[in-house]
Amino acid sequence: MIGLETLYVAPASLVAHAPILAIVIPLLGACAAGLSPGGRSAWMICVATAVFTAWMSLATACEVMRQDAVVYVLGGFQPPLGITLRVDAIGALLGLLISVVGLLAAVVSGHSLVAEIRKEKHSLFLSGFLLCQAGLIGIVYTGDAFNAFVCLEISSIGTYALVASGGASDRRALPAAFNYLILGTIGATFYVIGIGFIYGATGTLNMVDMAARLAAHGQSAPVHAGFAFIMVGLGIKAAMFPLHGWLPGAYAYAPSLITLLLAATATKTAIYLMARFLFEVFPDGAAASEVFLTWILGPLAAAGLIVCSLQAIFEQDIRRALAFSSVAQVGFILLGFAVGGDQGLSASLFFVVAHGLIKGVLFMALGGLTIGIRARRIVDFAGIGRDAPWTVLAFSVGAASLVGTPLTMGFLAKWQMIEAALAGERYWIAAVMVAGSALTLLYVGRILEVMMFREPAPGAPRAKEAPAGVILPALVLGGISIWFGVDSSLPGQLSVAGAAGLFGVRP
Amino acid sequence: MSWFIANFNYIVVVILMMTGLFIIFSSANLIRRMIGLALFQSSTGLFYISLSKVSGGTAAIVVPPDSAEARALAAQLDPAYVAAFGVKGVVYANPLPHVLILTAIVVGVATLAVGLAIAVRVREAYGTVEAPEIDDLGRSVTEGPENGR
Amino acid sequence: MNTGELLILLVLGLPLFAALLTYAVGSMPDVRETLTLVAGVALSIVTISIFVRIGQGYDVSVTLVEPAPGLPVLFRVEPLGALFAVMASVLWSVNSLFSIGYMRGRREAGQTRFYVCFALAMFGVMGIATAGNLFTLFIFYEILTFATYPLVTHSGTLAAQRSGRIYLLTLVGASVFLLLPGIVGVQAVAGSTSFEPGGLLNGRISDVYGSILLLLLVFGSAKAALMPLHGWLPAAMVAPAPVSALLHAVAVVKAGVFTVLKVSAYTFGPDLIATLTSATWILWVSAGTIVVASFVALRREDLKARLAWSTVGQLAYIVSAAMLPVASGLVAGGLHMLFHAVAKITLFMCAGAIYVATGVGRVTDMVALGRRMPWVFSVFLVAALAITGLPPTAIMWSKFLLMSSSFEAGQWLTAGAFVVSSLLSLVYLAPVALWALFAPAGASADREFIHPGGTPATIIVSLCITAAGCILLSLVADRLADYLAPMASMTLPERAP
Amino acid sequence: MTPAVPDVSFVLNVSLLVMLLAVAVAIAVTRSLLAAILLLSVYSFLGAAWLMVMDAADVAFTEAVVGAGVSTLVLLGALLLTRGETIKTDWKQQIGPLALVLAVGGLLIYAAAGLPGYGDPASPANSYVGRAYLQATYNDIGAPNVVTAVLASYRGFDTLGETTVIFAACIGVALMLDPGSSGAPAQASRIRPGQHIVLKVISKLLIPLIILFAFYVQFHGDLGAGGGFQAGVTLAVAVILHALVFGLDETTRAFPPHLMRAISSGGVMVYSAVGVVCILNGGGFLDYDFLFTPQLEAAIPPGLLGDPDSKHHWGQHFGILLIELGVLLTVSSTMVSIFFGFAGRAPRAASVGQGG
Repeated sequence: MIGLETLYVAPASLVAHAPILAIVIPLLGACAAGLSPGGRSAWMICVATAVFTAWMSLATACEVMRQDAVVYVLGGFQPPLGITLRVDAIGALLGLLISVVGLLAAVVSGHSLVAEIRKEKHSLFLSGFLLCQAGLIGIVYTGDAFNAFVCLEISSIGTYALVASGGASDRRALPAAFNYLILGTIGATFYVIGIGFIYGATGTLNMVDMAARLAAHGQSAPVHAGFAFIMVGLGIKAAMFPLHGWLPGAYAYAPSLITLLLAATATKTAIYLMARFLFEVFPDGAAASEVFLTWILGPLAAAGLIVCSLQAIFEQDIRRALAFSSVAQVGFILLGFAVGGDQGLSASLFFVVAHGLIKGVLFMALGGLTIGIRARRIVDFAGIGRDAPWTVLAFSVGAASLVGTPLTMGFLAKWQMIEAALAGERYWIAAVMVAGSALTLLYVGRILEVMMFREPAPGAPRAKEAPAGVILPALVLGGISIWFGVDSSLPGQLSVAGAAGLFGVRP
Repeated sequence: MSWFIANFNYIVVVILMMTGLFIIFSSANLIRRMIGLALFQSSTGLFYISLSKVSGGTAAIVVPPDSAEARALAAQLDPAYVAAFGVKGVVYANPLPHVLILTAIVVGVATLAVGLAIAVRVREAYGTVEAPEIDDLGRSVTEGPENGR
Repeated sequence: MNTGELLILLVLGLPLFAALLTYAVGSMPDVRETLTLVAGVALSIVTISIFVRIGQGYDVSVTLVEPAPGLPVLFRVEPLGALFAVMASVLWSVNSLFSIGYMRGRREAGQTRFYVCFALAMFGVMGIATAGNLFTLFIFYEILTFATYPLVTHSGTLAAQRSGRIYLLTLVGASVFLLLPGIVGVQAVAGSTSFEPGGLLNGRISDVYGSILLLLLVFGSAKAALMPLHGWLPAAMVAPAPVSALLHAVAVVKAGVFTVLKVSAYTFGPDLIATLTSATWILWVSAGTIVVASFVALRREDLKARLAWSTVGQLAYIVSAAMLPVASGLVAGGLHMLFHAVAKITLFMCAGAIYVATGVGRVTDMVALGRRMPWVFSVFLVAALAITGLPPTAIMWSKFLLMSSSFEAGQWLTAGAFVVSSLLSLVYLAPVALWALFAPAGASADREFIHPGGTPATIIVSLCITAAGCILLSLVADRLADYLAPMASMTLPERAP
Repeated sequence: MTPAVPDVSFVLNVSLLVMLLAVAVAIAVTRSLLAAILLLSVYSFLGAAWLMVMDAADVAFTEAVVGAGVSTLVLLGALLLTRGETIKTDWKQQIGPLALVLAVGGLLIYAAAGLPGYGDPASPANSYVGRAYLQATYNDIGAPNVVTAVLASYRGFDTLGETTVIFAACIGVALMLDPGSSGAPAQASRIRPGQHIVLKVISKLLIPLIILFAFYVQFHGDLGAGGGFQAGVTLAVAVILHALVFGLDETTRAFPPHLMRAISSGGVMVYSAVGVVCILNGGGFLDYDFLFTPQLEAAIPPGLLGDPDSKHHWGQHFGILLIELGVLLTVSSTMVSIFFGFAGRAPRAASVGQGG
């Protein structure tokens, strides 16, 4: 058991500025990486930055557990005039996820880039990677609705080009990235329109202030429209079921490092913002959110979970299969929202972290396996378990957690979800969750069976074991997944506190 | 009529936004989609600015409150309007949406540049920027990056 | 750390350690097999001491970790679990003896993997036996499934892989689809999944919801092979005989019925079971399973398949016992679990012995074989009589208790199924031995031993041990019934300080 | 809802909006991509004019230089490179989008009608935080242009983000279009020095003027409309003009692309460094009041920035100046390097000849 509130990881003077440093240091790192002459030095800058960022986000998380929510005033102006960073337990949790996955991805990038990206572009690529990380942490730390948009765009614009740079090895990355750009920008613009409506009705951009003023303002058409636009916009970014069209292509053809970052963190931040608006900003201002949860979000999430799991089952391309799995799991998370209450919400938040770690491991191991060979289809991985046992071990840990094997984090996540659904008397949601889990078992089992038991086709290129620089981070991520499955106190306390916090802010 | 005056801006701005969105969804040409996206984003700016309009206002460049310039500006206001809203002194436009939209415009041009750069690469890899043709090529040819010249 | 905690850690750690060590010394067959035997004996000693301590009323429990609040990995042994642990560990030792003879006699490949998986399977069984709540039980239930999968597909043939897939799909599918939701449901209702004497859910749940949960939990433990989830058991017969003997007569299937018994006794409690509508439905399904399985067994030519179908029927006895609305049913079920295990492992080992020596698997080919292998077929006859429930075997007592419980509960259908199936089992098992031993002269008895020297000695020894068990256990049947009695009580058993 | 009081500008507002609408519809129906791009440019100019009517001088300026200027340039560059001239349309494929757009638009109009009316000074948007800025700026910042004050100081973190977005675009375009990316042989650039002597002479006159104007816009930012963005784009235009008239090779000798990228990242660094210095001096991030240590502040001669009597906020003044410098660096160099990216890439499809 770790009580974060008893953990002091940094001197107080640094802790006081930890939230902003977690955003600015990757930013500065990105500039430095962009300036650096070669890929090697850029990589070292990247890793150093990522270590510092992870440290700062841990310090922030500890501080959050000590004092409920950390508010950092930027520019010396109190809200609503100034922009504040407001880190509560959820933000701290997501920040930790992003920075830890980012750190391991940065370590892995030393190897995976060499295989996929031209040498002279490495420093540019890593610069974009760090920008993306800065933007993602900004989204989860900021307390200002418009600033969240700016951070969203920082992370997105870099990502579009990074996804497209997979075009050097597979040209399908280019139209996929273009699609992603169009839909992502539409999503972001919808979000801005929604914020515009809310701003028009309340006159403020600070989220806490917004919640208070919405409560006083009551129901109105502009508030409902703003709500709808924010949800659709974030739904696109989060790859919510009917709006997920950009995701499979982007995940499948991007460089594996970017797929890793996208799958583990990017959609999660959009889900985080969604939770923030659904449960903190809107609950009293728009009773629409209740209707929305029950009649729109719930059914869509359920449909997404089932349909995309089925698509994953019939998909031949392994990365696309995992991408569909991601959309399905987003459905799982949103079902938790639909259950409502702090039990459902905290289960969802826990699930967000669990799934982030899982997809991190899976794509990291997959990236490691494809360093040597050009494998895309599931059958290309036949019998790879014998050739690359350690990498496959890491992959299987992730897969086991995705399926929900007991004593992994994925199991606890699903357990809490179903328990919350039953406790909330949403039996149909519990049934859908069970069905979704079973479908997960099918597609994961199929991939694992091919990897472990199927004989490779004669003459097919044989994969080699991934380099230690990939295996170790992947095993660390997998180990975290198991550790949290055995002792979930660390993410558990944050997700419970986070859910309670969101409901507690209600004016 | 007063309803019309109050909401004319919103109606037009919404139509502009929807025109942009329509162009994005209806066109197969990637460049034209980017044009639609630019139109959509810039119309969103118009929406914010419409919110910030204050009747009788001037640009938000503050003059010292008791200067002659301030008195001159205040004198231009319609007396009925001053009476109706009880405004004192000079009326300025609301600066906050201006700032937000400055940001949004810049974000828009950044998106445009990256999007067009990707479109150029698509053209080089596929020889076309028409989405249906790209889809066809994507299905039939899985290999062959940069098959330009 | 008190003695109880130490014992539980030992009972879990020993098989795990044995598995690792076996893997490490895999290249030295003699060391490896000695190790397995030693581990089996050591584990038996530990389980017996747990058994004794439970009999003396000590508390044997430990919480290892608590992954999430209210969801601990908790171990707490009660009489039934202690009995199950002793049964599994002792039979593992005996079976190891048999395995050595069988595997060496057949010159099987991949023997190290075989022994490692066996030890891992025992790890799973010990976890199930000592689990203190449903959540812990579920974890080890899954471990058992995955540890036995490589054993089922041991031969690596296409048929083995197909059977392995059925095995995995049925067991994992049922546990994920049914058992797990049931467990989550229990947690949602009671806020805990621990096994409470008298029943965790007793008095906390409506009939409808309770019925649904009971159905989920009973059918979810597909290892109990209740129809229609019985298909994996005959399919698993592609495994080598020692696997069939220990796992598919003792460990795996008994883990299934053990789960059902535990759920009935400690999750629902006899009081609640007596009122639940779905308990009656399950009784009917069990009765149907008993009769249908007996008829199918009658028509199977392959000896192992016939035994497998017989097992399906016998397992349904125990499920019936767990669902009977009288408390004595639980004791009867617990006893039957033990006695049937001893008898069935004997039968499977006999089948294995025949197969090793002659390569014969079909019943019709065994005519007159008893002249060459008198020991094996004599033992087979004893075990066949035991399955039928004839004196002087121990099963007589458990069947008697089952009958009287079902009469007491007024479940005539169940009682009828018991009678029909006993008669049928006499018909499908005893003749095999009788034809082999007392075939008319001139019947084809000139079948060659494919294994030089006939049945390996270790096999004969292990056969005799279990056959003796079949009979000798009848001497302690009443004491065992007393031992299990607290399980059926409706009040908290008193604990010694 | 309080009744809106229209002023004179309402008539202008309506006529400009109608023109915008007409242009937008024209963009939607035109079959020529070139026409669409030019119409988009017109749209931006009209938008800028409308923004002036709305008293949004800074935004108008930005829309004019960014929307009408750089966007058009980039679009034209992309058009040249992709050679997509005309658009094939199938009316059947437009029904779905049209229905979607009509539905969303209808809902939006319904919802927007619930917003406070045109020009309502008492609306939440105009009365709460917006008005607070107008009242507080003079004391907090001491700069007359409230938009600059809000942009650079109150919401300085947004602007840092915005600068970062520009930098990200620089990185992104470089990732996509840097000549090294596709391994294509470096070839003579498409834009070669022309023979138009008149153009050359006039450009030589114009370019210094443009640069001068850019610096005026830069330093006048906290007094009137203008600031780092507008100045940066204007500065970039001078470089682009040079490239158009004197040839890309000539210009890249003076402004090598990698230098442009370095400056772009340098701008973000300057901006963040200002924030970090504020932290080091004991304040929060970007709290310009802590930009100088008290000793340093005392050393600044009174009257350095004009009127010695007015309330002085040295930290705020210099902070805004410095971060505007960072913005200028990033924006100008990014715009130039985006232009280089598009201009430096020859059309690569074999079927197409040299474009004009």
